[in-house]
Amino acid sequence: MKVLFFGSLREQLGTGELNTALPDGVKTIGQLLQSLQSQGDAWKLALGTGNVLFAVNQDMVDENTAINDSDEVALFPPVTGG
Amino acid sequence: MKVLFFGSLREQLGTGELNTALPDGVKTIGQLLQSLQSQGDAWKLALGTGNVLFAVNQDMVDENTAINDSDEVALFPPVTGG
Amino acid sequence: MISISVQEKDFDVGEEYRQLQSDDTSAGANIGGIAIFTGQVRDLTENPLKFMRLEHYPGMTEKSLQQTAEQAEERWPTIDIRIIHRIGDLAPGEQIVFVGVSSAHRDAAFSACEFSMDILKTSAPFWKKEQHVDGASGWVDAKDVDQQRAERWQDSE
Amino acid sequence: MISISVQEKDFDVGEEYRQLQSDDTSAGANIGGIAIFTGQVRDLTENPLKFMRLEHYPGMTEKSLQQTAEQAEERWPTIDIRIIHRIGDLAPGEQIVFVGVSSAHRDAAFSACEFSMDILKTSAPFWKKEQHVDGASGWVDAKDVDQQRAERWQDSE
Repeated sequence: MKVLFFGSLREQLGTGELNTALPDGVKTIGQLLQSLQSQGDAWKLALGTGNVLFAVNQDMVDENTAINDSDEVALFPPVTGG
Repeated sequence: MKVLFFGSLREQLGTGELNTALPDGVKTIGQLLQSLQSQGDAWKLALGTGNVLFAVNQDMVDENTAINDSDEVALFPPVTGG
Repeated sequence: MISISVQEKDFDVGEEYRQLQSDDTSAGANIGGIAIFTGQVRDLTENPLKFMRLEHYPGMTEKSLQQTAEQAEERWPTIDIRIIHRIGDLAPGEQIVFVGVSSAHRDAAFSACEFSMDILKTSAPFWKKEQHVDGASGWVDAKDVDQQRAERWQDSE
Repeated sequence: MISISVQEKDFDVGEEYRQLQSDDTSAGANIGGIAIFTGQVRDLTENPLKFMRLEHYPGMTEKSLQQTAEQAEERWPTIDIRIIHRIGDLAPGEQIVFVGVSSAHRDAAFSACEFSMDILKTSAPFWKKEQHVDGASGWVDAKDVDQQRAERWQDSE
């Protein structure tokens, strides 16, 4: 699946896009956020703030939203447009 | 004193401006409104609607506002600008 | 800065907007938002409208609009407030009124703009008379809803 | 009619206003009011700002703005809603965002315009990064007050 990162998250992680298989046992986007944090300290630091927003297929969703391998998933900090 | 009329009042009365001495016993603009109604049926009809606004020296005021001979006084219907 | 104009001639929203933007001597790049409202002559009557005649009380009109803008300036941190109100005969679709507010803050710009329009509608001495194509004419009645909209600013910020 | 644009290039408020005014094929002289808001880059930091970098999530941005305009259209009787949001590097004083709404009614124009701005601020995927003259830079934090302003539309019309 494709996981996109934006804003400060993109910068902290040093990447705007991750192509990965949906990890075993991960059924929701909140679980994906947890799983990604095990990839290393930088990931834990960037994603463990409790201040990450989720989008699935370009709609903002909450952490309990189910995801599957064909979804476009994005993680980003609170938005600051306008 | 100068009494100005605007909008439908001006049209109903057939005049936009009345130059008159302040009638005896008239101390407030509400009393002036009453007094003017005694000038004839057209005046009673136009001014007796209970729907007349008051301005003294170009400020909107209530009926209890005191007036004197040197004031610029205006009577008009509710405004409809904008 | 407050700018008030009561005029027969039309106004150009693009130009008025540039004026609001360009008050840089005092505001520099401190303008965060600009809110604008314009009102137009509608033709909603069954009897087609030829034009709307706007009558006013010269002198008091400018004074009233100035006071409204000053009240807005006291309540919200605005930079510039510009109010233009036209008088005379205005055809359907023509612009009647412009209110523009610049501020460091979006909420102040919106509130001061909407407040100015609501207060203007119930306190500035203008009167509209509809002139129809068939020759009929009639004064426009004040609306209760305008009075209610003006009054809601009395008890809330 | 809804028009959404996410673009690097600047916009002309006068031209956008004309577009709102000229949707006469459907609206005729039914437009009673037009409300417009624009946002600009402010330079309020002690450390002078060189420019603001606007990053976004292509695709989702347009979808989000479209949904916001559709929500406004459902809640208020609007005629046209136009939203423009710029991306890229914007210097202090430059325009960032335009929201314009035409309606038969002044309250609908104001509310739909302010609603669209408030919802956009908390749901459209844009992120601002300040780039200072001295080379320093930093992401702009989201503001609680923006969240509160968006939430107030949930329980009131």
